Amino acid sequence: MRARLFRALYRIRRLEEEVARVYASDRIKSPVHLSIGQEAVSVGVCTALRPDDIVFGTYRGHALYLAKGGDLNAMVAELFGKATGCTMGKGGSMHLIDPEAGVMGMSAVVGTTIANAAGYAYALKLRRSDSVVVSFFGDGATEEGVFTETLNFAVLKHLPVLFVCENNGYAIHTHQTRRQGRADICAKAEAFGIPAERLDGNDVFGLLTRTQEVLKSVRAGGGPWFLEVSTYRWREHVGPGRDFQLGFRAEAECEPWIAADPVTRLASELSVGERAAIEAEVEEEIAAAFAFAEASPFPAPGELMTDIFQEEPDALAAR
Amino acid sequence: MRARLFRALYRIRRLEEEVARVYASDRIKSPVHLSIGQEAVSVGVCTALRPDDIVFGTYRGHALYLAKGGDLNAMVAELFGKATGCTMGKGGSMHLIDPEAGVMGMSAVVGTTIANAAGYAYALKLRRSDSVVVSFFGDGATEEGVFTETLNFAVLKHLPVLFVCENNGYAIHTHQTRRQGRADICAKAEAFGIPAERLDGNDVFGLLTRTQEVLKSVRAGGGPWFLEVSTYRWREHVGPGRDFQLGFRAEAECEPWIAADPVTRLASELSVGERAAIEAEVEEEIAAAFAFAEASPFPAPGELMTDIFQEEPDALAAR
Amino acid sequence: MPSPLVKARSTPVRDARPVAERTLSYVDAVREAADQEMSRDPAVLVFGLDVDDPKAIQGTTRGLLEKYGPERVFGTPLSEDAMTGAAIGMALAGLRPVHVHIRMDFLLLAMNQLVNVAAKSRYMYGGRVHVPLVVRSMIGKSWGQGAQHSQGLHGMFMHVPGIKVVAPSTPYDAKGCLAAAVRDNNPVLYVEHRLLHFQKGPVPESAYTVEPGTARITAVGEDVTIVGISYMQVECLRAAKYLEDVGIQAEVIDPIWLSPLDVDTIANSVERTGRLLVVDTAWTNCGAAAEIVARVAERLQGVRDLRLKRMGFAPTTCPTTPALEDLFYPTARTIASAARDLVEDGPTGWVPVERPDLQSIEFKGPF
Amino acid sequence: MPSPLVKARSTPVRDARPVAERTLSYVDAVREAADQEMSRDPAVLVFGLDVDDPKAIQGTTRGLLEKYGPERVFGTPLSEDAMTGAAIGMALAGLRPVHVHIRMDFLLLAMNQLVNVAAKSRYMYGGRVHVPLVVRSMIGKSWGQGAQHSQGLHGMFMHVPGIKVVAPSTPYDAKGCLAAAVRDNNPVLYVEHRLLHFQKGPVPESAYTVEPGTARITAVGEDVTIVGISYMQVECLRAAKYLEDVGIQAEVIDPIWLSPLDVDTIANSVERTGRLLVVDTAWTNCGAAAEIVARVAERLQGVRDLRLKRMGFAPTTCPTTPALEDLFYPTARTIASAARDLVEDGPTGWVPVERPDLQSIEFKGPF
Ligand SMILES: Cc1ncc(C[n+]2csc(CCOP(=O)(O)OP(=O)(O)O)c2C)c(N)n1
Ligand SMILES: Cc1ncc(C[n+]2csc(CCOP(=O)(O)OP(=O)(O)O)c2C)c(N)n1
Ligand SMILES: [Mg+2]
Ligand SMILES: [Mg+2]
Repeated sequence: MRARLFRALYRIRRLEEEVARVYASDRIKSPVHLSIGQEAVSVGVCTALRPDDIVFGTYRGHALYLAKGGDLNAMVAELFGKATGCTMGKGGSMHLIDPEAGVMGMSAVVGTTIANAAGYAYALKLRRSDSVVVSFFGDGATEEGVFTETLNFAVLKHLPVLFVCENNGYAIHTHQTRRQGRADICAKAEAFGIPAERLDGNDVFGLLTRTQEVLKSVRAGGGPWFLEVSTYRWREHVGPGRDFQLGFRAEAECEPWIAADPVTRLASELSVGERAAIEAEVEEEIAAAFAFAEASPFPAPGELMTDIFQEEPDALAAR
Repeated sequence: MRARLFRALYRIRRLEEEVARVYASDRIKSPVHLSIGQEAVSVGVCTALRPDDIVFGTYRGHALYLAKGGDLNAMVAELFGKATGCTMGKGGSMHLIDPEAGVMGMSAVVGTTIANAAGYAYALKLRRSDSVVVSFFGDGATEEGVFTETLNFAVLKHLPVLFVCENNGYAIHTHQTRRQGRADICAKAEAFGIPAERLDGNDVFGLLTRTQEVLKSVRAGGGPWFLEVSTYRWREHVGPGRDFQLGFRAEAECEPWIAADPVTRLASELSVGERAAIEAEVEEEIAAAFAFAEASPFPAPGELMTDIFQEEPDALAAR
Repeated sequence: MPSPLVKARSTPVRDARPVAERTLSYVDAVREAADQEMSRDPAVLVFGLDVDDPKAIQGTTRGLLEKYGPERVFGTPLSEDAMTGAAIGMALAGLRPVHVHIRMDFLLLAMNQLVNVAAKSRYMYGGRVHVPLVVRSMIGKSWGQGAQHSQGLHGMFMHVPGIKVVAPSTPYDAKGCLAAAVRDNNPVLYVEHRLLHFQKGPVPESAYTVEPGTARITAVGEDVTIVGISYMQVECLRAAKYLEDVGIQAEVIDPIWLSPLDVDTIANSVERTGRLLVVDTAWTNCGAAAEIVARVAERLQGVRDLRLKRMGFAPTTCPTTPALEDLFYPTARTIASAARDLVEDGPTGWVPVERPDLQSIEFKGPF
Repeated sequence: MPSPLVKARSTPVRDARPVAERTLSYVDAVREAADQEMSRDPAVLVFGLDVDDPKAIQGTTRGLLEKYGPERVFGTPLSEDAMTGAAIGMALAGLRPVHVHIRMDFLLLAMNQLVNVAAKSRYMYGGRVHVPLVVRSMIGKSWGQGAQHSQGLHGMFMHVPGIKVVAPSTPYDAKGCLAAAVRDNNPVLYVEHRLLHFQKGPVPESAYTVEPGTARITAVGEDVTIVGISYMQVECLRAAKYLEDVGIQAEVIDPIWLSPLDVDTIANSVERTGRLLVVDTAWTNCGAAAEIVARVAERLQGVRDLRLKRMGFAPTTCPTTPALEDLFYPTARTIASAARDLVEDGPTGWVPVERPDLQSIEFKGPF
């Protein structure tokens, strides 16, 4: 398991570092919201999931997409705007999807997928499936009305949904305490009738174990559950760089998070050989994905007017 | 105080009974959402207010409008669609307003005035006023996202606003427990950081006293406060009649509320003479208001296109 | 429907509805479509505020709860935003949700999910998902509905690619369009009108669909083309009778589906008549009426000199008092008057005297 | 701006802007207007997500916090619905809130308060209140903004009586219109465009207003009237240069205020040119372009035979890949091409070769 978790974490970290590196070349003509520093949340939770479980995320979704098994080539190609991208170049970094892997979408409008996740869970329940849905969102999203509206609906209908709030302390450049009169997100979930607990977003094992336990209840029809996971964003809100120079947060605030980085920690716990093998594999996979993306064609102009509706689109759109 | 409260309660009760009676004649061409049975909430709270305090309410706003001192003639004329109505016949029963009395509006869209109230409170705070705003809304309104969004903002900015949830157990024909996964509205307010308590909506003295106490803190800059007041609607959701025959609630559910009716209770606690004097006065006032409404003209056709914008309206609208 | 005075014409009338023996109200037609679709396809479910309450959305959802159970027919909390988002999630999971709103005004709380998510998902996910969602919503009218319970907002949705809009005006179309909307793999806004709920008309018993793509010519004429949207179709047909009295043959068209819109039928008619009056139950500014006038003007430029006019809500907020509310809406008589002015190419001052058989149905409260 | 080749004309150009020495960016013009209005009137306050953060909404709110303090300049929680409702409450209490949204797409979360409350309050309360609210919002473009960060939704607001809409395209108008909006006693939607933020132009130092009611003729010509909305005004002026190269004199008009709209200026121009091309940075269906075409067609019926065309977003969702995104928007070259086709009354197949001096400014990320 240690090796598996390291592999998953390292793969996301390196992928995003490559994205950041390539970014300067302007070949990724798309905003990127990196998860660097937050990977363990997606990896810890998703490692507890079955392939037929479903996740919904946010524009900061690279880690989630990969942790849930989304296709790497299709993701990098998407960032490059290529026809082989997971949305054919139409959605970009903020709208990754891989239905085969159970990644059912991400939104650039904060909060929206929380409700979509609950609706998906309703469908699972109606079909007597024992799959579950996990809804990932940030601390900022909990300020949107859709958050509490959805909590209420999920409890009312005992939906098989796990809410995971990735609390990185900030919405863009504004600290949680400057946005929330009471900065206790678990208390809010509990008030709506959902069992809620706060976990350490660097403790990937703890996240995995607790998710496994909690999902037993959710899968068995015990209704929704809520995890608030403390984590930290190392890079700027959007883009490849750092943002400490802006002055809204001190670099010192980040240091303990870097010190507790699970990627480094797990690396040090593996044998040198095991680690090297994984790293080499991952590097190769990533290099291949970038090569695949580079080599892929852009979508043909005609694609502008396809997939608007599910039927002959040109005819319809032309009306 | 007893006499004052009785007078306020009796006046609203009788006014609405008259509205119900006249309704069959179709002279009130407007939906009416009667407060009969719920008057004590408005009266208890508003009796604790100063004239320069502000209230916002809902389409079920007759009681609030009158309890806060809204003009009776202008209200009845409004229901009759007359030019002398409080909105010139443009808003009808669901949009009563009386800025001079601090009644700053009501909405037919559930939940909307909660946020408007908080904004008004922000303005008071900015101006260093010690007036307060009271926001009245139903149990159903707490399910709208605007509710928690507003609670958060009110706490964050320490706003001088008192939230009063008139919990009559139903939204139209649906019981609270069928709409709320956890039917504890106070818990939700508390989770957002607002002190909250549940009060008996038939105990008009209790409401008055508690509001007075609570407002001391709110006026002094202590931030928002929340009261959930249990009450019961005797009549149908909209219209003059009863709705027990629909089968969604038993008449027996209403009986204890009628038995504890503060209008009857207070009446019995007054001397016969005092009571008779008040009743006569009120009856006269109401009769006069209906006569005023009947005698008033309808707005002139040209009024259709005035007051869209604050400036020469026809010119603008015509563009 | 075609008047006996109508002039001979070669173009065939598109109206090819099967003649049905049975007469049904609009309400029952909606209810029957929902029933038939739910029984045909277990993925269909109906929910929204109060769909399962004793009034059953004017009866349009009556009996569904008993027949299909509370998992497929349920009332919701007052949470339009999240419930719309949930509906989208259901649709992504392969269900076919029908989300019901008793007033179109409340859609303003659901715009983010409808416009930012439902309409865009298929495209922005590169065709890998689809959102077979139906949103039923009703336009209120008369009897003091007022500012916030009277809006026709279909124009806002016509503005947005990726969502279809339909506004059937007859029981026949109400049933067929709802079935078509439910079977459509794309989000569809289904617009009802409170006054149409009272309409009665022939409705076949078996299931059928009325698909996008074909407007219906509901009265044949050569003098002026009148397009009536939703409830205004009823008023336009009445207007056509008033016009007959003064020898004007109006061609009346019901677009039925507003997005995608069948411009061909309208433009072909206007090419013959040279005159177009579009009457909507909504504001005209940037509305369906603007779009139809613009399309026809674009289409027929250089082909024929046109006379054009739009009617709709007065460009103001809807007042409650009947003294003003009556002036807020077009009526058969004001429509007839405007149509005649188009035909005579200038203001005639003519407004027909009200005929008792052509009076508007009055809605009586409470709601 | 007027080309030396322009034909003599009698109607005076409406452009009577005072010549200002100072050049300012659009960003600084917006910032200066806010600053001057806040200093003039203590009732003015500016808030919205991130207005007080280090990036200060591209700099448009820079320095305001320091100068006016956190009570009058503040960032908000992520709660567009309630914050809009709160803004209305502030306005009802006599403040003059300016509520800022970094993307217009997010207004879809605030539609209920904007349309059901802000736009209607004055009327439905019989004129007893007014709502002096300004909503600033930005249209994103290019560089993969994508489906949910690129919408121009001003058409939805133009549909609704009771709210004004303004979309200034120059630094001069950005400043004057924001001042006018702040002083207006009615709700105003103020539309910015991310690409306009980079524009520079003359801006007087002292405060002034650019009021509704007068569109601006930004290039004079006799052959075709081109109306360019918001950022498309820039592309239209470039198109006019391409057209000059082939001897076509385009009259370019910037409506500035979209609601209320100055149809007179546009219709008068079209009456001369006989040709109208409306270019919007939004979808055309039921949008500002539909409205302008419909108004002009109505206005000039029987007066003059017209050639009409609308351009705007392709009728689809905005894709992120540059391969498709480039096709989604009108450009100077496609506008010129369409204008020429109107003038020559048929497809010429002409698209000008790109001139380096007329290239679009490219936006470089991150956002
Ligand atoms: C509804 C909405 N409002 C505002 C924005 C602009 N915005 C983009 S990301 C963001 C911050 C979100 O913070 P959080 O939910 O904590 O997620 P994080 O970025 O920290 O992962 C904001 C305000 C948006 N995208 N959507
Ligand atoms: C946003 C919105 N959704 C739905 C409705 C329809 N509706 C009108 S009143 C009502 C029930 C409101 O219940 P509650 O808040 O408890 O107030 P009460 O009527 O009990 O006083 C509903 C659902 C509405 N007016 N507004
Ligand atoms: Mg965050
Ligand atoms: Mg209630």
